[in-house]
Amino acid sequence: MIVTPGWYMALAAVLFLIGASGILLRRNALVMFMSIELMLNAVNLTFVAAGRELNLIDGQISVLFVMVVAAAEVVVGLAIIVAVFRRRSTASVDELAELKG
Amino acid sequence: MNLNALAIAPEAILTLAVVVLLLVDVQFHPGHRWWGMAAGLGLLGATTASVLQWVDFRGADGEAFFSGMMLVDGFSSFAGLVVFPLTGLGLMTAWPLVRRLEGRGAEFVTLVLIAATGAHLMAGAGNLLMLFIGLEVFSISLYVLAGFTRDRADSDEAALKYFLLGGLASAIFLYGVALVFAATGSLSINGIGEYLETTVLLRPGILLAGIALLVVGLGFKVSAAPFHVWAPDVYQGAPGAVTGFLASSAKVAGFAALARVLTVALGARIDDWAPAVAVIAAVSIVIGTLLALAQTDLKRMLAYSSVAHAGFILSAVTAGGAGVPDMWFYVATYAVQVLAAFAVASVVSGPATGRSPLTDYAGLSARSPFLAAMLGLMMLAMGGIPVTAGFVGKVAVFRSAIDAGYLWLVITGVVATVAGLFFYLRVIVLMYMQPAAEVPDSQGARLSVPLGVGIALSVAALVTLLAGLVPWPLLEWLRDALPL
Amino acid sequence: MESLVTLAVLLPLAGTVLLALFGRRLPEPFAGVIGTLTVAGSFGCFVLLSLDFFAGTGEAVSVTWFEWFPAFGVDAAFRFDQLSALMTLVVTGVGTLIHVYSIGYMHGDPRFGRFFTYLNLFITSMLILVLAGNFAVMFVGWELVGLCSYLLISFWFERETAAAAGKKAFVVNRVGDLGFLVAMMIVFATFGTFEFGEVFAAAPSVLTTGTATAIGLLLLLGAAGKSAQLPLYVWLPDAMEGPTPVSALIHAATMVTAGVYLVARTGVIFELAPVAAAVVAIVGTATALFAATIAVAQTDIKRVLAYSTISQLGFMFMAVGAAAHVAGMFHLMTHAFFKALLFLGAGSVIHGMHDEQDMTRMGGLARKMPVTFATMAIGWLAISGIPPLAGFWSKDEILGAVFERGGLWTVLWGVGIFTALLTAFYMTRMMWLTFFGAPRWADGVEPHESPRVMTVPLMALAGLSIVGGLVNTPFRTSLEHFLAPAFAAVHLSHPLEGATAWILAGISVVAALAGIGMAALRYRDRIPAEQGLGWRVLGRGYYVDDVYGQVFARSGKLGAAWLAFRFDSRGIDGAVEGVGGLTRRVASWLRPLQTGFVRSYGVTILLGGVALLAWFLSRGAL
Amino acid sequence: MVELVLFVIFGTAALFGAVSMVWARNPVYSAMGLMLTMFSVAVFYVSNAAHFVAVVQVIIYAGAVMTLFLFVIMLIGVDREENRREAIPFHRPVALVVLALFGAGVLVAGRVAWVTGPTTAGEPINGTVEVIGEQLFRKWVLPFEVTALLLIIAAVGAIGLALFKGDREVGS
Amino acid sequence: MTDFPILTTIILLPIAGAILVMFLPSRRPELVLPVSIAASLVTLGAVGWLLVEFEAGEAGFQFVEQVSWYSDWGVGWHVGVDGISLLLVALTALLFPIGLAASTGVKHRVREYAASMLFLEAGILGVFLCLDLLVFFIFWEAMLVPMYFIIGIWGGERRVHAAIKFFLYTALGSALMLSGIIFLGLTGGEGGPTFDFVELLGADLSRTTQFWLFAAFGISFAIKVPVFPFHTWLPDAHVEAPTAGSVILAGVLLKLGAYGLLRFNLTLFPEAAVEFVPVLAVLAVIGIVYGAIVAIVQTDIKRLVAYSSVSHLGFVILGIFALTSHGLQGSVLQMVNHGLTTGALFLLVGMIYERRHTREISQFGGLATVMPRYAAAFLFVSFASIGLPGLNGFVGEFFILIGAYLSLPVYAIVGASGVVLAAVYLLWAYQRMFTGPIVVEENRALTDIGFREVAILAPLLALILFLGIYPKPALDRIEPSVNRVLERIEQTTDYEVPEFGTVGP
Repeated sequence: MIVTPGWYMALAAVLFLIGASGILLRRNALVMFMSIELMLNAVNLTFVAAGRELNLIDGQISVLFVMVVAAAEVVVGLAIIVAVFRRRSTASVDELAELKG
Repeated sequence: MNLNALAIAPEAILTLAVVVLLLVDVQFHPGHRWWGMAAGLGLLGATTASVLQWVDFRGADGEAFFSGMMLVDGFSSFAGLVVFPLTGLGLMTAWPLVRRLEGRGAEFVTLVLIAATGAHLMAGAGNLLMLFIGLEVFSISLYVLAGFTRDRADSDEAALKYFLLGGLASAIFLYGVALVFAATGSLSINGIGEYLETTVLLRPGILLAGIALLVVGLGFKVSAAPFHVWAPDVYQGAPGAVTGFLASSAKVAGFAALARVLTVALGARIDDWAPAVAVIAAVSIVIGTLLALAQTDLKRMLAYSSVAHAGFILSAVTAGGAGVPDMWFYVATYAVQVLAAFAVASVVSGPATGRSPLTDYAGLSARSPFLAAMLGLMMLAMGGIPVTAGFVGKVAVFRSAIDAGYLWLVITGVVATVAGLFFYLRVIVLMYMQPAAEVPDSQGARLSVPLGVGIALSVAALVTLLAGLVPWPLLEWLRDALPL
Repeated sequence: MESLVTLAVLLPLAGTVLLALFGRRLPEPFAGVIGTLTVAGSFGCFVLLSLDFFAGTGEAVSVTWFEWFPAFGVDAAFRFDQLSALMTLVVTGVGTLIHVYSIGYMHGDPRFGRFFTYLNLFITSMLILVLAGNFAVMFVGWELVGLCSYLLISFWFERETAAAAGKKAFVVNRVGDLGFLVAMMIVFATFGTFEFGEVFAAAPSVLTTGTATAIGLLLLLGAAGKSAQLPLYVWLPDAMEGPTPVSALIHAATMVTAGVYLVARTGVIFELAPVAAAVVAIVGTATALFAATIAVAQTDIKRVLAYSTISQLGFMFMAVGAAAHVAGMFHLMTHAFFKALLFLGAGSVIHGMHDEQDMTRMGGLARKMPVTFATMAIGWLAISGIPPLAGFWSKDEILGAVFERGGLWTVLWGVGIFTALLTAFYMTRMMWLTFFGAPRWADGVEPHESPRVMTVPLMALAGLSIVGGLVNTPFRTSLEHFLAPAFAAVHLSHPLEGATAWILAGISVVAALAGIGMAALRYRDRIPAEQGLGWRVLGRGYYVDDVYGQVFARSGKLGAAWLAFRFDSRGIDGAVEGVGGLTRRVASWLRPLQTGFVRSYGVTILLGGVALLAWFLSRGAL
Repeated sequence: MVELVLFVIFGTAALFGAVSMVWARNPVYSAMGLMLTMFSVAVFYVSNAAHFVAVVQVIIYAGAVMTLFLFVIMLIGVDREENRREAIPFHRPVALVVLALFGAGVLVAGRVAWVTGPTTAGEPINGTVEVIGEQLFRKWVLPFEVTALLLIIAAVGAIGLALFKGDREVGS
Repeated sequence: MTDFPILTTIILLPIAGAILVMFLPSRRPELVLPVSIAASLVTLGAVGWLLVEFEAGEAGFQFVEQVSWYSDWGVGWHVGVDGISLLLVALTALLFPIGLAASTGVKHRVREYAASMLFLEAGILGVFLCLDLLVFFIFWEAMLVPMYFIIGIWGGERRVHAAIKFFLYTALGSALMLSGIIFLGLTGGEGGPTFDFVELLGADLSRTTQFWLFAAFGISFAIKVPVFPFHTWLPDAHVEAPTAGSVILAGVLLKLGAYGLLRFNLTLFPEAAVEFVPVLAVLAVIGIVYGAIVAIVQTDIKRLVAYSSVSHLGFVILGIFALTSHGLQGSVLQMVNHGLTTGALFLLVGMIYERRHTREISQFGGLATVMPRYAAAFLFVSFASIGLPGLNGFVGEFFILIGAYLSLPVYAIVGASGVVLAAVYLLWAYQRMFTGPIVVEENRALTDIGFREVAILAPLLALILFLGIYPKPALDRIEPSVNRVLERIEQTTDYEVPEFGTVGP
């Protein structure tokens, strides 16, 4: 039984889903943020697997760029979270629901 | 590999400006005048570069540079012509805030410039990954800007929400890219387009899923319903001086990317996505209008109205490539209007504060006739009253939609326009027909208009009226701004 | 000739304009003098114009001023023929006398000038009416006289009653005019023209009986409005609120006879519609009897005369309905004389009694104001139909003509005779209550004879009432010859000759005498208390006014109020406002969806994603 | 055969890590779970001939990024556990349904074929440093340069957000 | 016929005036009204020149100017005047100086007021003169803004509500029309899209297309007129608007709707027009009777006049959809007449309002004793509005009713009853306001109208009398154009103007 890239992509899809569920269900900003990272990882896996099937290196290149982007995002995101924490001393987004309606 | 300095001149110039600005600032702390000068020169240069690109590459037959990463054509150069001056106006209106930020002012200006760069990258990207990077450059700087003032809780709430939801959206978008890549074996927009033109996919499942996710990601950027949820909170929470730039540039960049991806890369699939886009447009128009009716805060109201406008613009996109000029007309003029409206808000409610209750605007015509007139004009323009650019824009997009056979969408649009008039008029009523005395806690003192805001508003008013009275030359140029 | 007609019309008009501009500044008598002279002038013109008609020679004169409604081929055109001649002479003649009289009667009124302005405007309008060469122009005069009657009835507008009466008169007239208007629609639709000449020429060939009947009945409606016939008579009694000269001129002599003139003028059409003609006659007869009975029970001297006018107009309708146009016009003329005389006399009485109109407070005035008494007596005998006075001849000719038609018309004749008796009765009653018996004046009232300027016209009219009848007696039918050309197209019905004629005449004379006798006996020495139910019913005019008031005025207003304040503002406007409210309510329902929680936003976004996935996958991946 | 075993083992690990990340009450456990997933993904990279990427994955993600995360977690405090009562009515069921539909959508889309693009000829790709590097500095040079901007943003943004001194309107 | 662009000049003159007013020194407010009046008088002069130069008996458009703006859209500047629009243009140009002269009551923000009035004038003139549908719509919609401000800023107590109601209601109608116009412009032209009215006459539209387009245009115009169920914005707007506002609103704005129906619906969608005749005839007749009945019981004189407008405009609509030459002539003339009479009525109401600051009829009574000139003028205008022969009101109604009888006899007869009701509500109002003894003490001190007010009224009264006695000049100019409309309908549909008459023309 041979593992086709399809398997990886399906797995990636599931991972992506779990990541999304983290955002939809958790309310700790950090965890939600990690979920985003997880989703990006799932996408990366998709890229690589697809690239292998297509026999294109672009898939792997993309992963590198995504990683850079993710890194930058992490920095900014954590900065924001820290800023929030500094004022409210909490990382739960439920405290941040004043703007609505 | 076709290297051409002009191809990335705008980005290069702006980046240079950013670097120089930062280095000099770190060394000598020259203060906000220097920031202004550097930013001004950078934007001027970028604009000039875009003008040159426009002159050389106007018309659909653009050229691809950096192995297809950057496309330079009428489309991208026009985007530059819109984005960079817009950024300039945005900075002008934000200047009072910049001065109050003191130390962090340099960072603020830097981020605005980088965001502008990212916006233009989105418009010019010839490769989905490039597009993604530009999108992130643009978004991440906006995340920061949204949370830049720390004197109020709203600001960082806005930032965090924008960041988390933005992250979700870009992840979805990226997944879409990956799926399209898997489905077509290419990341280059033109490449994908050609592939889809030439080959008939027997099993288009992945491609279609990818398109769906791409639309989600881009719909989020242009704040089309139901992906608009972030907009009201972020617009209201972000500092008054930032919101204008945020709202306007996001529309321009987002629609540039959207139009290019849909019409070039997925042009062959128009029958698949056009109906979906039409539905999104209708939903955005209705939701945006209805919810704007219920608002009591100007910035929040404008946020919802911007959702409705996203819907109007999308109805031009339903016509595919044919609709792009009309889309551009609407986007460009609307961006100016929304910037100006938020500029007024930033003066009346304060550049750093987020909330701007409508009661602040009661009797504004007495406290500052200029601001009242400007805001009134913008309201009429957004309401689509003739003699303003808003009317021509509406006619333009409705033309495209009817051309594409979406009469029902147009009828929804016109009816919603009338309902929308209600809240635009309400602002005018407050400003002109209700003396400030009637309303509590509206300080009767005359407002002084900062110079930058004054200039920005005058320019915006000029554009709005000119584009409303004699739109014809502009429309003729726009015919050359096709992405194909 | 043409210029003379124009001049005759323009003279009173000039007077109107002149007085309208300077009336307020002119010292009192001059305004009246100007008015009188202009009218007298136009009377002169008409006399000159009529001379060769008298001679039997002479053609109808047509004058066209200018194109009025090109699309209808309607010009501002006048046509002066024998019929118009008679009318214009009556109008301007009687008009002149009443002008003179008014100079005295309106003495000291703050709006003296204004009064003569209106009076002249009325003469002008009346001339337009009777000279009109087509329906449209006639309609102009028709409405303008209505306007003047409105203005003059409510001349003393400080009095609520006067103002109300004026409005009532105009509105009720309008109802009639509606008939006229619709009749004109049909006329134009069928003939494509309004010109009398063309219409009447084409009528026999074009008009079906049905159309003719329709036109006839509609015209009758108009005529009934203007001439106060059933059921539209209600405005005339109230019209007595106006100054007495007005009552004499407009509401006795001229305007109210316009209806008769209209029927006579359009005789050709009525000839083609026997039903319509019969209806005219029946309405006339009924009105005559109806009004006469009411007149019996009135105590206000002017109201007696008002109802008597209605009744006499009924006679005229009877005549024209029976196609006895000459008789109708004849009675119109004589009635103009003696009724104007009676009104002016009544005016003189009222003037002398310090504006007292209630006959129960008069009596024994014969001695105090002899001239008035003498002249009014003549009028009284004339209207009662005592030969050889004017009234006898004309009324007798009408009854004769009706009787001659035979068949059911005889019934009408009978009613006519009875009405004649009643007429004699109530007129006598009026004379007795006013002039004979013991004085019952309110204290401080010093009756006195009126000035000459008022009595002279009385005498003149008295003279006319005596001799006026002689123009058309069974022995010398000169009026008939005079009018013959005008009625060339109509088959006139003539009163019969010989024995029957004499018998009929006898019967009517007997009836008249009987009436006079009964009244004389009843009121010789004392006034019976007329308080019985019958008297009250008659006194209130069968409560018709009250019923109209309830039905039209009151319930109408209620209905309108419901329509305006419930249906319109609640119903229609409510719906309009409701749409706006609903939209806002829906909006406020949607707001909670924006919870402010990031994760629910995430759900929304993902939901959108799911929807898109569903759509796209449905496009080929399933 | 080897690949199958690897796929099964590390697939399970990845899923377990992901789920535990979402599930864990304590952020630290979440971080650990995420790290596990990332390692597993790195393994998949290797088995998909993306050696360099795998290395980077381990170094940057599992190394730098997760360290950063842990650092912030510590800064904010581990003890604070979020309460799991859901404030928004019907949120969880709706969310789960939407997620299920979403996943179903993607999986259905790919059920017949995950990759429909044309397979380019030539020997199978091998993500060595040389290959990647050559590509990166030839075809992808522009994006590569643009990433510099991202780093500027990161630096400037962090300063802008974190710098508290010299701020007139601190407080509230 | 000279080639001087007179029509463009006429449209631009008020705008120039408005700009001039805006730049007047703000410390010299007393200059504002004179300058604005002067500006509108210059416009009037230009229109007068137009009246003189106009070829009577010409059916087609005259003084045509045509410039293409943007060929891709087929939009351009195309203006022209024919018998239908000529008199309405003249009416507009006449009423504005009068309205401005009557605006001395306006005390605050006079500059903005005068400017809005002049912009409004430009907008209205543009609507009447433009033959490019898109440009027509631009003027049509833009015109709302100054009117909105005039009601909303210088209006009465509930002005804001009235202003917004007016704006939204009319905007809703025009929104539908806009989609209709764009659709027509894209589908109608042979060679690519065009919004040119004259070219669009050549468009061959399917029956259903015509039906929907007629509805889209029709509702917009019906709201403006207003036709029966859409009329409720009118009383509110009138009651709240300042005097000049009401004068313009009733005098000109309402005509735009009827004009649009006549100019566009009848000519562009003839088949649908013929189909729609029963609907609109019924609504028109309902409007005539309903408006009159509702007017009877109004307690606010301005509301009363407003509802009377509903009734009178009902006549206009009836005449239009009678589809006979007489009816159409009558309608156009009736528009002018109604503009004159109702304009005058609102001026008069404004005069008494300035003195007593109330419009409640019950607050008056016996005014004729203290204000004879005023009473006379009021009565004169009332009778003109009642339709007394010799005054203008009669001519229009006469044409309409008889014209309508030729094609829709029943409707004509029912409609004619409006003539009676008009007498009822106006004379009753006059009776309550002017006759009887003076009951309210404030009224004793009232001063009669002075020279200025007489001067303001004089031109209107003169025209009322002139058009009543000698309407020929007006009719001669109207007739050819309306006949052409009819001819077009007869050519393009199987409708035929009913035959009538055996003797006449």
